[in-house]
Amino acid sequence: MIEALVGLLRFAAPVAFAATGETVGQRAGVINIGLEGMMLGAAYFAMLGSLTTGSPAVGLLCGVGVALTLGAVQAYFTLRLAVDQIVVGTALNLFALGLTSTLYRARFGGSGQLISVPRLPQFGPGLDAALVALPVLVVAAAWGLFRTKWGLALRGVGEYPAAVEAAGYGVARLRFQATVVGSALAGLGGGYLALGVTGSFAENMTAGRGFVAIAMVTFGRWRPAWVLAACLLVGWVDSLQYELQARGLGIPAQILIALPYVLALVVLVAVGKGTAAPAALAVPYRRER
Amino acid sequence: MKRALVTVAGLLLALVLTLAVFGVDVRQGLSLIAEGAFGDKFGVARTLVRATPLVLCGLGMAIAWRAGMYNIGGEGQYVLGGLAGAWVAKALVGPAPGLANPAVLIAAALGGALFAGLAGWLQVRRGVQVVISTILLNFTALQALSWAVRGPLQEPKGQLPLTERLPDTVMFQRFDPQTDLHAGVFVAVAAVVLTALLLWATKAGYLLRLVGQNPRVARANRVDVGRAQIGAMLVSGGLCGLAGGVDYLGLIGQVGDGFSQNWGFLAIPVALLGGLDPLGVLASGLYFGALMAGGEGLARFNQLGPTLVYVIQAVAVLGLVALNARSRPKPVVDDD
Amino acid sequence: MASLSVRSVSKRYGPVRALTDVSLEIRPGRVHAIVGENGAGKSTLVGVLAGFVTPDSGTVELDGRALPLGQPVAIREAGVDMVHQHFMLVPAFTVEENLALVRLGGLGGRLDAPELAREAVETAARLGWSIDPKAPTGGLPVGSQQRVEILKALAGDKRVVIFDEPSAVLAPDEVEDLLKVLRRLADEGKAVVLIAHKLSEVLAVADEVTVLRHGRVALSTERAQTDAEALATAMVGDSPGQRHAPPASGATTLPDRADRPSLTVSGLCAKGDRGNTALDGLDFTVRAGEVLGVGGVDGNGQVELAEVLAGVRPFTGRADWTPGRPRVGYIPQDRQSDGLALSMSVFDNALIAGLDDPSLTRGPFLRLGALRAWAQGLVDRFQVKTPNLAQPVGGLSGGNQQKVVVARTLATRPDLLVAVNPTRGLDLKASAFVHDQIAAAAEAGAAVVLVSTDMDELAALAHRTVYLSRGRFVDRLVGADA
Amino acid sequence: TGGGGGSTTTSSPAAQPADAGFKVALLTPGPVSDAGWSAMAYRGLQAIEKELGAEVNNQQATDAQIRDAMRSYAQKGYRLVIGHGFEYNGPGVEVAKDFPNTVFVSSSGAGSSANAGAIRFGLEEGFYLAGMAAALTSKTGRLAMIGGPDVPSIRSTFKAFKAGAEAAKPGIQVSDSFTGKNDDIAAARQATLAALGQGADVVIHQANAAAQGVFDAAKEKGALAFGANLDQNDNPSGVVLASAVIVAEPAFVALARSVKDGSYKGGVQLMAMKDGAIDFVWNPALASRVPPGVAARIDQAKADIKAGKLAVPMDQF
Ligand SMILES: Nc1ncnc2c1ncn2[C@@H]1O[C@H](COP(=O)(O)OP(=O)(O)OP(=O)(O)O)[C@@H](O)[C@H]1O
Ligand SMILES: Nc1ncnc2c1ncn2[C@@H]1O[C@H](COP(=O)(O)OP(=O)(O)OP(=O)(O)O)[C@@H](O)[C@H]1O
Ligand SMILES: [Mg+2]
Ligand SMILES: [Mg+2]
Repeated sequence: MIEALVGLLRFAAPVAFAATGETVGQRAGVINIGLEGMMLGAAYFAMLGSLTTGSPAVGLLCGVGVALTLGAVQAYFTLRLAVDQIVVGTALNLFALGLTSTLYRARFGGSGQLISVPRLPQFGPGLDAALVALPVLVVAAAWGLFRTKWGLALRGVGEYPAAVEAAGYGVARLRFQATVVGSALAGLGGGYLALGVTGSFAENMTAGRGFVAIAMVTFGRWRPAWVLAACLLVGWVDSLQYELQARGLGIPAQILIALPYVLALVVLVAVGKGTAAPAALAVPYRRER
Repeated sequence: MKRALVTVAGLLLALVLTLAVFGVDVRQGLSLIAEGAFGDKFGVARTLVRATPLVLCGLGMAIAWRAGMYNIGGEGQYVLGGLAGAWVAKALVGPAPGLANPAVLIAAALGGALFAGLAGWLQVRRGVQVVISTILLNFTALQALSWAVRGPLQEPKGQLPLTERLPDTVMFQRFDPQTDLHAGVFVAVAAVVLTALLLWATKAGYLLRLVGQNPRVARANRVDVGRAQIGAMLVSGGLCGLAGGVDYLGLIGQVGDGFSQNWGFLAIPVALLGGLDPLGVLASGLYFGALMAGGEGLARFNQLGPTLVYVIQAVAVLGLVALNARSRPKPVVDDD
Repeated sequence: MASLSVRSVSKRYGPVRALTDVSLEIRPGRVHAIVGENGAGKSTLVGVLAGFVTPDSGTVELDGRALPLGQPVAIREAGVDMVHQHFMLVPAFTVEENLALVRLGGLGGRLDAPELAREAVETAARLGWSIDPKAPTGGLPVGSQQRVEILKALAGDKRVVIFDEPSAVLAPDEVEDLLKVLRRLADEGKAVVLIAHKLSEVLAVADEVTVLRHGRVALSTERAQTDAEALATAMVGDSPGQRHAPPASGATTLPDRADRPSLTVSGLCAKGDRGNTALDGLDFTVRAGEVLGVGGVDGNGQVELAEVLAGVRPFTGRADWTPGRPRVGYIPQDRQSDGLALSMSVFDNALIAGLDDPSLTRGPFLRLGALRAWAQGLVDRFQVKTPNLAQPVGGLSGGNQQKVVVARTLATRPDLLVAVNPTRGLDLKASAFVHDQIAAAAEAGAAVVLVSTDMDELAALAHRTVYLSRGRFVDRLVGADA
Repeated sequence: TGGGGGSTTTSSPAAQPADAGFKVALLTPGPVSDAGWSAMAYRGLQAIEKELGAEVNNQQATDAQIRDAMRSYAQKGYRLVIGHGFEYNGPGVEVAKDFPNTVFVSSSGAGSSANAGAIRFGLEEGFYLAGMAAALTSKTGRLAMIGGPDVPSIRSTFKAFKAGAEAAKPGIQVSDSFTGKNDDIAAARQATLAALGQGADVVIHQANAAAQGVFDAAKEKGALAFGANLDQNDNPSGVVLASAVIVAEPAFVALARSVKDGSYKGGVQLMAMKDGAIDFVWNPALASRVPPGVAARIDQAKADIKAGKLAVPMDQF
C-alpha cells in the first residue's frame, strides 16, 4: 500500500516539481510555456551528468543548471526585452527539443543501446532524497508566497506590477527571481524524470509533461498544495488507465490515454470562472520612462 | 525596407551561427539548405508544400492572437481538420466523388473551427484560459486521431492504422507527377488575401483587433466581446483545420498517427515572426517552409539530424523578436 | 531654509520639450500647488521629484543634498514620496497588504502584514478615516482607495509629499476632506506639493502656486498675491482668443414638452461587478434636449447607471425610449482603460463610431477611403492635436485623448448621450471645449445624462440634477455644500 | 545522416545521377537512436556499407515526407531506398513508377512491382518462442506485453507471443498495454508496473527507446523480461532472460547485393528464422532462472519453425 503510494508519488513527481515552480512563476505574472523544453534539457544533461560522473546527485545538479541557463535566456527576453512570454517559451521548447535530440544522436545514436545510468539511491519504501524534498518544496513555496515579505512583493508583481515598482521593488528583479525558482524546479522535474523515475533517456522523453504542469497550476488555483494535489490526482488517473489496460477491459487504449487530459479539462470547466488567476499573468511589463 | 533588410540579415545570421556552433561546415551547410529549399524543382516544390500548412496555421494563429486569444492548439485543430475531412471523404467518395474535394475542405475547416471554438467558449463562458485548454485539447485530439484511424475511419481491410487512401480524382491536382506540389497552395494564397481583407477591411476584423487591444473599450461600445473572441477562435481553428484538409487532399490522401508534423506548433513562431499580419505570415511561412525543406536536405546529406532544424528555427525566432522587441504590437490581456 | 530646491531641470521626449529649465523652491510647512494646462509638464516635473522620470539636465536638492535622480527607492528613503494620479494599489490585496507592501523594508524575512500596517492604520484613525484593514482593496470605493494611497505615501518620516491630481476622482465632500488633510500635513511640517486643475481647490489650500506653461515656469507666487484670473492668464498666456469664458452657469430649465422623444426609466435595478446591488429601483425621465445631471459620491451606482443606459450592463426593470430606439453615445469615465485602445491609432480609435454609418461601410466591409476622410474631419472639427491619423492614441496628451473620445461619440449624433466625468483631468480650455460640445449636442436634440462628481460641471450644464446614494435617488448630495 | 554516429555515413552533396558508386538510403519512422526498430535497421544499413562498399545515407521520414524523401534519393542516383516500416510500402510502389533505376523496398507491406517490394521480417517467430519461454518460466501464470504505439506490426508480434504462451501452457493469462508513444520511458515503466501489479511476473515489450522503463519496472518487482528487436540480454537491469531478435544485416546485405547486381525482382519476401533473419537468444547470465527442460523445449520449437513444421501466426498488413 505504502509502496503503491510512493510509486504514484514518483510517477507524478516530475510534473509536480515543475508545477510547483510554475506556480511561483505564475504568481509573479510569468507564464513559462518553455517548461517542457526546460524539463527536456534538464533530463538530457542530468542523464549525461550521472553517466559521466557516476553520481546521480551531480547529474541532478547538471539538470538544474541547464534549466537555469534556459531560464536566464527566458528572463533576458521577457524581462530585458519585454518580449511576450508565450513567444519566448514556444521558441525555447523548439530549441531544447532540437538541442537534446541532436546531441543525443551525436553521442549515443549509433550505439543501439538503451541508456541506463545510476539512479538516485532509494531507501525505505522506495523513497529517495528528491521525493522527500518534494513535499518540503511545496510547503516552502506556499510559505514563501504567503508568509514572507518576498512573497507579498512577488504576488504583487503578478497582480499589478506598477504598484510594486512604485513601492520600490524592481519588477524585473522579482520576476527574474520567480523565473529562477521556476526553472530550477523545472530542472529538478526533468532531472528527476531521468534519474529518479527512469534512470534513462530518450529523445523527447518528457512527452508533454511540461505542458501538463502548466495546466495543473490552473487546476490547483495557483496554490502550491492544491497544485500538488492536482498533479497527484492526474498522475493517479494516468496510472489507473494502465491498470485498466492491463485488465483487458476492451476499451481502446487511445481513449484511456486521453483520460487524464480530459479529466483536467472537465475539472477546469467545472471549477469555472475564478478570480484566482494573477491579473498580470503573461503581460510584459515595460517601465514607463 | 530597412527593417526587411535587417530581418533577412538576422535570419541568415541565425542560420550561420547555429551551423557553426554545431560544428557544421557553414558553407557546405548553407549550400545544402539552399539546395534542399530551392536547388531544383524538387526543392522549390518541397518549400512550397511545407510552407502551405505553415501559412494556413500561421494565419489562424495570427487571427486568434490579434484578438488576444493565445491559441496554442493549432496542432489539435489541424488534426481535427484532417479527421473531419477523412470522415466526410469516407462518406462521399463512393456516392459523390465529384463533391468530395470541396466537401472535405469545408468539413476540415468546420472541424478545426468547432474544436477551437470550444476552447474559445470555455474561456468566454467558463473562464478557462485558452492557453491552458488548448494544451489539453491538443493531447486529446492526438488520441482521438489515434483511435479513429484504428476504429471508425480505418481502411477497409482493417490492417493499418490509416484511413483509406483517397483516389487521385478527389485529391488536389499536382503540377508535376514527380513533385508533391499541389493545387492546395492556392488555398493558402487565397487565405492570405482573405484574412488580410478580414483584418483590415471589415467591421468584424476591426472589432477583433479592438477586442485584442482593449476589450473594455469594445465592451463600452456595446460590442459583444465574448462573441468576437469566440469568433476569432472559430476563424483561427477553421484556418488550422483547413490546413489539415489541404494537406490531406494534397499530399498523401491518408490520415494516420503521424498526420501532423508539428505544423500547429510551428505555426506560432511563424505567426509571430510575421508580425501577426497576413502578408508577414506569408513571408515567414515561406521562410520556415524553406528552412524545413532545406533542413531535410541538410539532414539527408550531412551528419546532422533533422532535429537541428528546430534549433535553427528557435534561434531565428529569438533573434527576430529581439530585433522587433520595440515595434511589436502588444496584445492587452483582458483582466476580468 | 528651502526643503526641496529644483534647479534648471529640463526633460525632452523626442521633439517634445516637456520641461525647460524649471527651477523652484518647495518649503516645509507649506502647500505648494502646481497648475498648468494639459501637457504643460506637471506630471513630468513631479515624476522627476519622485524619481520616476530622469531629467536630461538639472539637479534637485533636499536640504542642500542632491537627490539621487531617477532612483525612486532612494528618493523615497530620503523622505520624498508621491500619491500617484493612477493608484498604485494591488486590487487583489487587502488594504493591510497594500500598506505593508511599502513598509517591508527589504524583502527578507517573515511577513507580518498587520504589524507592518499598524502605523498606517493608526494614522488613518488620527485623520478620522475608518478603513477596514482586511478588506480587499479593489472592492473599495475610489475615495477610500485614495486614502489607502495617501496612507502609503505617509509611511515613515516623509519630508515632502506630492499629490498628482488627487481630487480628480473625488466627490466634493471628499475633496474637502482631502484638502484638510493636505493642510494638516503641512502643519505637521511637511512640504506638500499639489497638482490640480481646479483653481478653486488650489486657491483654497495652497500657500504658494507655480504655473507651468509649455514646460516652463510661467509664474511662481505666494497664494496671497494672486487670484484665479491671474493664474488662468498665466496658464494660457495672454494671446487673445485663447481665454475661455466660463460656461454659462445654471442652464435654463427646459419647458416640459411632452411631445419630445424621451427615455422613461422605471424600477431600474442592476448589479455591480462584484454582484452587489448597485442600482436599487430608479424611476426618472429624460427628454430630448434636456441635460439630466447625476451627482453623488463616487461608488454609489453612478457608473452602473451610466453603463445600463449605455447598454453595456444588464438590468431589470424598464428603460424605454419613445418613439423607436435611440442611438446611444457613451463617454466612459476612464478614457485610458475604457475609452481608448492606447496602442491603436487615432483612426482605429475613432473607427468604432463609424461602423454603423451606412455611408462609411458597405455591408460587412469598411470603406477605408471614406472612413479616413470622415476621421480627418473629426480630428479637424474637434481640434485634436495629432501629427496624423496613424499616430497611436496613447502618444497624445490626456486632453487630446479625451477629445478623441468625445469626437467619436458625438459624431454618431446620438439621441441619448451618456457621459461620465467627461472633463476629468482636463485643463480649463479643454474642459470648456467638452462642455460646449455637450451643450451643443443637447441643443441639437440629444437627451443627455451627465454623471459627474464635479458640482460646478453639473451646475453649468444640467437642467436638473439628481443625486445617487447607495443606488437610490436622494434629494440632494449629503454633506455637499454645492 | 540522422544517425550521426561518426564519419561512417557522410556523403557529398555533389550528386551524380550516373552510377558514380552504389548508393543506398534508409528511411526510418523513428530516430535511429531508438535502440529498437529503427536502430536495428540502421545496423543493417551499416552492414551494407561495410560489406558492399556502398555509399549509404539515412533520414527519418514520416507521412507527408516519405514520397518526397524517396524521390530525392532516387533523383540523387540512389539505387536502393529502404523504407523501414509498412507505411513506406504504398509510397514506394508509387514512386517506383517514376524512377525505374531505383529499387524501393519497405519493411512489411504487401504491394510490389518490378522495382518495388517488401521485406517482411517474421519477428513473430521470435515472439512466439518468447511466449513459450515466458509461459514455462512464469510462476504466477500471468504474462504482460507492453507496447509503445498501437500499430499492426506490434499487435502481430503480441499475437504470436500469446499464441506461443497458449501453446506451452493452455489457459495462461496474457495482458497487453500500450503507452501510445515510443519515447515516454516513464509511461512504459508505469504501464509495466501496473501489469506486474496485477500478478504478471514475465513481461515482453515493443517499446523501442522507452524499453528501459519496462526493464527497470521488472527489476523493481522481481519479474523477468524479454528483449525485442535487438539483443538486449546485456541490459544493465539484469532481468532480460532472452531476446527476440531481428538480424537485419544479412537480409539487408542480400537485398542490396541483388539490387547491385541487377537481379532484384520485386515482390514480398519473408525473412524469418530459417533465413537467419530472426533469432531467439538466451541470456547465459540468467540461465539459472530458466526451469529445467525449458531450453530444450524452446530449441525443439525453434527447429520445428525452421523446418516449417510449426507455423507461427502472422498478420498481413
Ligand atoms: N513618456 C512620455 N513620452 C513622450 N512624451 C511624453 C511622455 N510623458 C509626457 N510626455 C509629453 O510631455 C509633455 C508634458 O507631459 P505631462 O504629462 O508632464 O503633462 P501634464 O502637465 O501632466 O498634463 P496633464 O494635465 O494632461 O496631465 C506632454 O506634451 C506629453 O505629451
Ligand atoms: N508623446 C507621448 N509619447 C508617449 N507617451 C506619452 C506621450 N504623452 C503622454 N504619454 C503618456 O501617456 C499617458 C497619458 O498622458 P497624460 O499625462 O497627458 O494623461 P493624464 O491627463 O495625466 O491622464 P488622466 O486621463 O488620468 O488625467 C502618460 O502615461 C504619459 O506618460
Ligand atoms: Mg499629468
Ligand atoms: Mg492629466
